[in-house]
Amino acid sequence: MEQVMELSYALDTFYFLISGALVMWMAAGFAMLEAGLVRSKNTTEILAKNIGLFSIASLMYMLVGYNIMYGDGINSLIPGLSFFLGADNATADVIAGGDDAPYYSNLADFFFQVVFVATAMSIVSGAVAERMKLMSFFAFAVVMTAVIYPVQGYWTWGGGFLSEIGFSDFAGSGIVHMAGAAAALAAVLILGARKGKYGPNGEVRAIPGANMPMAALGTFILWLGWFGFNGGSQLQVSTVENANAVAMVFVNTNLAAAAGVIGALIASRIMFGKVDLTMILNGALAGLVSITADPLSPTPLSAAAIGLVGGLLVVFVIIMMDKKFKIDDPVGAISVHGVVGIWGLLAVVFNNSEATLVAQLIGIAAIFGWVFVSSLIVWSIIKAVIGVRVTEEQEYQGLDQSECGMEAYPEFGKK
Amino acid sequence: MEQVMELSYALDTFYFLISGALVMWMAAGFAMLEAGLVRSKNTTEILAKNIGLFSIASLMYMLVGYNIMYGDGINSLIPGLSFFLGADNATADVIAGGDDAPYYSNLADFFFQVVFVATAMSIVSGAVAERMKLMSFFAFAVVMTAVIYPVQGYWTWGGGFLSEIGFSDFAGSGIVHMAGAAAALAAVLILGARKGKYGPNGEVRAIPGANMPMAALGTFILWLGWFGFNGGSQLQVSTVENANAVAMVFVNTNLAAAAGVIGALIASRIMFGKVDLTMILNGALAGLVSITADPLSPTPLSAAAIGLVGGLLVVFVIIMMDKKFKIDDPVGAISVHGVVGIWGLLAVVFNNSEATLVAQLIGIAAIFGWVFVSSLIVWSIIKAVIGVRVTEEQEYQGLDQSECGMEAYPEFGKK
Amino acid sequence: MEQVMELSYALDTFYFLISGALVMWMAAGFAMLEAGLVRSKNTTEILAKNIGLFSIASLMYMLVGYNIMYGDGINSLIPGLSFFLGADNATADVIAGGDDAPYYSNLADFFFQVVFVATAMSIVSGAVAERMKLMSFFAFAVVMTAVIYPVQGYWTWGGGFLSEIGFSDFAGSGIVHMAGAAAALAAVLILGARKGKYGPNGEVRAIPGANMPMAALGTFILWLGWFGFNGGSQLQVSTVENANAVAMVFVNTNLAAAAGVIGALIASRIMFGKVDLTMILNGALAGLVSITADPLSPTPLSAAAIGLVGGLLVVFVIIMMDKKFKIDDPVGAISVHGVVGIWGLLAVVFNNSEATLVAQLIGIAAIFGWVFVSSLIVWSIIKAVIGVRVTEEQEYQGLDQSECGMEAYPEFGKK
Amino acid sequence: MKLIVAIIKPFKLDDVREALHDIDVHGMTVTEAKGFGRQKGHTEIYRGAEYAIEFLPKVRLEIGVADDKVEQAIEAIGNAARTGKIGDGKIFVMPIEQAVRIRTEETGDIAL
Amino acid sequence: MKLIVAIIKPFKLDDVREALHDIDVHGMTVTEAKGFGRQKGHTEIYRGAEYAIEFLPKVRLEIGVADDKVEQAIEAIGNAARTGKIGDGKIFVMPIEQAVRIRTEETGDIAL
Amino acid sequence: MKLIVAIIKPFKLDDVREALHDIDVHGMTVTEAKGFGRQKGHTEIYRGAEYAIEFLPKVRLEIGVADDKVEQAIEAIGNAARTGKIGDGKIFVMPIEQAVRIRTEETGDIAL
Ligand SMILES: Nc1ncnc2c1ncn2[C@@H]1O[C@H](COP(=O)(O)OP(=O)(O)O)[C@@H](O)[C@H]1O
Ligand SMILES: Nc1ncnc2c1ncn2[C@@H]1O[C@H](COP(=O)(O)OP(=O)(O)O)[C@@H](O)[C@H]1O
Ligand SMILES: Nc1ncnc2c1ncn2[C@@H]1O[C@H](COP(=O)(O)OP(=O)(O)O)[C@@H](O)[C@H]1O
Repeated sequence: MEQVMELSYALDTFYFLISGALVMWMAAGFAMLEAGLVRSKNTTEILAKNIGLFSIASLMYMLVGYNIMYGDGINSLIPGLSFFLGADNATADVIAGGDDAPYYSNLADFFFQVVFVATAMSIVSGAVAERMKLMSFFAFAVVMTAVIYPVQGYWTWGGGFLSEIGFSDFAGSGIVHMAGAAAALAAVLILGARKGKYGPNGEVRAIPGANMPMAALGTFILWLGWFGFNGGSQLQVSTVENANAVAMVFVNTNLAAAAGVIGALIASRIMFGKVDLTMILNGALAGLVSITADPLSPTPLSAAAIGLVGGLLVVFVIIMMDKKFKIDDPVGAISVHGVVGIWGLLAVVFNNSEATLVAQLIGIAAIFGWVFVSSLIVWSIIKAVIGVRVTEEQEYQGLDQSECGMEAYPEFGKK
Repeated sequence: MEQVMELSYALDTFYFLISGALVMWMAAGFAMLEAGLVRSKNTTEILAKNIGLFSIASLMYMLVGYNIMYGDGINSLIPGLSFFLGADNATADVIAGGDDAPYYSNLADFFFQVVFVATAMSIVSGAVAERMKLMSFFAFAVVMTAVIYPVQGYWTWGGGFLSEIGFSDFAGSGIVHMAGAAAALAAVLILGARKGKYGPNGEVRAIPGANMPMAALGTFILWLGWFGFNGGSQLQVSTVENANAVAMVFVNTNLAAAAGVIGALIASRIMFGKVDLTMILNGALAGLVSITADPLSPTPLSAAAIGLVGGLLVVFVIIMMDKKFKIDDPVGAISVHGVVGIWGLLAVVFNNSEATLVAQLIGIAAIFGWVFVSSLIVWSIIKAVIGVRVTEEQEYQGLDQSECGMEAYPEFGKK
Repeated sequence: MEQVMELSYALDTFYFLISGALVMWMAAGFAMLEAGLVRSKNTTEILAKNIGLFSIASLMYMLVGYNIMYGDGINSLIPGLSFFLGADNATADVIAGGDDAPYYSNLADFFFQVVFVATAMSIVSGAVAERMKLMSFFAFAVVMTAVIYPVQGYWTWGGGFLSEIGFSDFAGSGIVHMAGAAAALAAVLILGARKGKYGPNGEVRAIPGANMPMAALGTFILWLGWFGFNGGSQLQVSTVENANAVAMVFVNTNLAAAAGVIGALIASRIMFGKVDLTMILNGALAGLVSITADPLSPTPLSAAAIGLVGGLLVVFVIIMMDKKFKIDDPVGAISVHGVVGIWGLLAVVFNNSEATLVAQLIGIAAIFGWVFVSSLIVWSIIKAVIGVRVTEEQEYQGLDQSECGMEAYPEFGKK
Repeated sequence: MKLIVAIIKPFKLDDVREALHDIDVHGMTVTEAKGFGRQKGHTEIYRGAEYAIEFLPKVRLEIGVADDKVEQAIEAIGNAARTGKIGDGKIFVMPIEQAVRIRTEETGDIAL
Repeated sequence: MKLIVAIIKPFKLDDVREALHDIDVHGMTVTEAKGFGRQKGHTEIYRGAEYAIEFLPKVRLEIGVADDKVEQAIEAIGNAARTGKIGDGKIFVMPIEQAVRIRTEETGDIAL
Repeated sequence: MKLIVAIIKPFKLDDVREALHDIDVHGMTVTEAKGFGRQKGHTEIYRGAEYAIEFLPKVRLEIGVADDKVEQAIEAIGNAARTGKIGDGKIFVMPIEQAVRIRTEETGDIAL
């Protein structure tokens, strides 16, 4: 019997670690997606930014963030700060059994959590591409991953007030994706559009990304990684019920992504008469973000429907952001993760009888409000102290030169 | 004891899901391989095609295909159609035990199956590259993944007549790979060669692919994904015997791929005096396809031998297809998955005493015949209704422009 | 009870196989990293080299290497050669239990080992890039993977004299990484620098790599694969203690890599005033190599410190190798895997009370000495018989033309 | 007829095209070029080794014009391409002895 | 000696080379170019924003020929490059005052 | 003023630039080109089909010089670019009727 409990603990730990590794892989996905969607002169910089932010997130979340998010909170709004990384569960406690017995390694939990905060941070990276100072971005990353993200994470996953009112966000459509998008929106408002993005009369100018295979690869990587993101968020696999749940999550995650592609494909085909690859890549991500708030309750058919709406929605939102609100977001991060994230959170109420519209709306408002406002303040401080934007000439020459002194494709001639 | 059965169920379900995720990753592999082997002017389109076909396959197989393939067949030839996706196994049934007790999640099974049909469809994609209308391809994908593939899948894996006569195809050298190749062959016959592929006197003209690192990356991805493809096809890992079997499958899969590389390397070195990278990439895939029909029975040494023959074979077959039969297959899909798939199916009889040559031949004929003929009909209908081929001018300008309105590498000049 | 032991066996086997698959994926990482860091005219060749070496390693290690490394040694220095690949553990032996009972599949063990030798060989590939004859490299790969690597592997992991004196190398900072670097150093000494690397007065000339996104992708792949490399080296996951250990290894591996990035970022920012992407990619790898010798004993904070030092160190060492020792290593393999590997081995003594500085130093000397000297001899023989270096004209034209007859990016014009 | 060869900064291409359009010169052929001159390049770094990127990206325009349009065209190009900063480029005027429109076999000014 | 500069459609390059070969003109230098003229470009789309690709890919040939070969060469190029559709391109003929074969230091017609 | 057009082997570019520098010619414009001539290309292979790469990579220099510098410049270019092997390239000299420095509107020799 004891061996069974050990085995169960081992399986759940292993499941966590593999899920976490898949989520870590999403960092590569964001890096490739963004490297494909910027111009070649800003490619080295965005790669450095992505690998740097993942590293900062890993370290800051260990040092501070995790302890805020899962520490002993002062109250349900204000988290505490407790240092507990290190000691893991004793075998005796595990085999003692009972409801409180740990059923997987704390460190595996930490590993799974740390890659989530990196995901949120990656979302910001794409939106501010091609014009932000690298060091300013890293400065924000430190605060975001140490404090801003963990505080709101505490509200739901750490047992704070959002969990108390029944806000439901399975794997983080809101806590991770919309939070990232809120920080990104604050950044773009402070930063402004890329030079040349809008004409003198406000007309939108296309700024095509340099490398579509990279962008597509990034999307495939994210799709794969999402099985860890959503699948691991069931938090346990070792019983029939949990195993079935994880399987359901995999199936629904895949179908929502597929339907998101089809949604964006249809929208782009109807609106432009062409199949806009970047839109269908965003469609896949929109499908994934949509279902992340609840990949478990819907039937596979409903999951596909939720993803389909996400994929349709994202095309319209991206165009609206661009044309109407003049929010210049080179990779569509704010639309994909923010607006579609909200859609995902609202869609929870269709399938999950325990979720309420009110709780979802409060959750959206609280998370968005907190992250947006605190980010706005942090960005403003950074702007005042070291500036956020490269000079016009540097922007024209490309950030690869000013920030990294290195070209991404030094040999390939320009058209 | 009950907890043990639950745990066993959980482990097998998890093993299925991870295997399925690896197979899903093969979709990225095909996308990268094909994006590397086409010219830059057709790259955006082939990426859109790959991500689109995976999505269509996921949705159609859920809606129709899976229910045909694993439904209650009308007889051993004609499958039925039963909608059963949704409810999963009850804990009580699992712990009841006995021979009929479910030992893993139905939804995990669905997930594992759905990525297989996408694989078959991906094979078609490469063969018709650089000249087919995107929407016509998608139309075919709907029929292929909803009906054509599932019907023959039912014959063996769904318990139809091929399984009754003892046709042996462990992970689908025939059911997946040769089936995909048969549909591809039908497509190419309807479609014709790319403009400029053959000179006025029938001489073959090289049309080099634009991006070798992408092609190599695609091959590595497929190699990795294949551990899920073959490894998951043991269908269970939770006993010593099964675990040993899965390990054997991993070892043999890896060795067959490695030997396929060496086979193609030797052939290309002898025939051309050079190491043709695209041939050794195809050699790796040929090794993998060869062993897929039975990665369990051979010893590691035999597995290497089977892969080696696959790798040698594929070089000759590709050249023959190209020069002799004038079948223009930009990525070699028909040779790699079709001809080498047949080799793999025949090689089963060397190592698996339960397999008979007759059964293998019947299986090959039945699968090939069904897929080829039905595909030919569907392609003909599509051709009549909306056409299959872009105009000559569109082909010259590239499909990226006509189908997607977007360039893959908008900044990189031409040599 | 028997079922529990079977399940435990299955879980450990599955854990091994997944870890091994992740390590196999590192082969793709090296291929992409190297393809990104060489010039475009040598890209096809380096891809062929990487896929070829992995294949050679897989086959030679099965045929010879594994049997040397884990066979019945003649004495603690000279390994034997026993052919035992094939038969796996019987269920009866597993469920018999006891200390000697096998707890995972032999074939899974082989699979996990075979990808390690490929890793060591990949390290050589990068260092000799852009000037070595492909066939000479393959000839060396045969000897390295069949004999040189396995002999020293036997000394520690096969139970030889280094294990007896207490040399401690958890996952192979020395046995895999430094060993690869030693062979690489021997190669570069025989081979010389690339033409044009050093000016007439010995000044260093930059030779920028052609494709930074590929290099970054390669690094992300390696980072992911390393979870298998280190995580699998715990060799068991099925108890609470082991599961905790594996989780600790994942956490520490990730933190060391992240800290390595930050270390290299700080060093490059201070020294060059810019964020040199290639240096921070090497920083990530340096962090990973540093922690590989012992990812289990350090606390997460110590792991980060070890990685940080690795990341700082690697920047200085690369520059010193380049400027002072005029060792032309296009990807920095000797610095990253060799010098930082030594750092990793020495750092073991800080956290692991069982390790002694003396044993570590003896291990370093023995492994380095053996691999370096035997490699030097083998390279010399190859040089005498078929030569190691392409002609000056071939080097100027690029190896893609002379070795593969094929361009990597045939369409993209030069700047 | 003259061939005007103008070397300009790449981001001025659209302005120059519009300026020429305004004086009814519609045809031209453009190639990417690298320029050396008084304007200095910048330094890049790669794995610790600094190196100078001495050449600067330029765009080379080639415009066949009738004799009576030459001055106007030079004027238009110069004004549109001028930033006043070093590296603005050059205009060279060379004689064309014959011009043919391939499609119609027309020759002379009408072929331009 | 004259320098013939021909702007043609890229897919006609091989035909033109063969036509020149037939009249014993073997040497030439080719550059990629973008052309503006009467022929119109196409529209692309990127994330919902349409944009015009106004330039068209062309190939620029530069051929030094002896005076007595000029007419023949113009003829050959024109015939080979003609599709009759708009955008076929131009041929310009310009004087060369001196020509040198670098390898041998030969000058004049023999250097071509 | 003359325009010197030199077609050379790409790896000789730096040598030629230095040689010109030594005679006080600092400005030039460079484009990538492909050359056809006596020098033969090489054969590549792709999936079993051989094909000839007939063009050879060359670099095309365009240098405006004052009349009295022409001979010196030809000399310098020739010496620096010469390897003695086939394919070294050509130098063409053509008349420039007018030259303008866009930045300053200077014309004539001073504009170069
Ligand atoms: N003598 C020349 N012949 C041909 N091109 C030249 C010459 N001098 C300059 N150029 C071109 O003009 C560009 C600008 O010249 P530069 O001397 O940098 O600035 P400016 O013309 O403003 O004095 C150079 O980059 C080069 O392309
Ligand atoms: N005045 C000109 N000077 C230089 N090149 C020109 C000129 N006019 C046209 N061209 C080149 O010739 C090409 C074809 O010209 P276009 O006007 O489109 O067609 P056509 O020559 O058939 O009338 C253009 O794309 C451009 O490259
Ligand atoms: N008639 C020509 N007109 C323009 N360029 C030429 C001509 N002949 C040769 N070239 C250029 O000069 C290069 C060298 O010429 P080639 O005949 O190969 O060698 P060489 O000049 O040593 O005899 C060619 O590749 C081409 O770029």
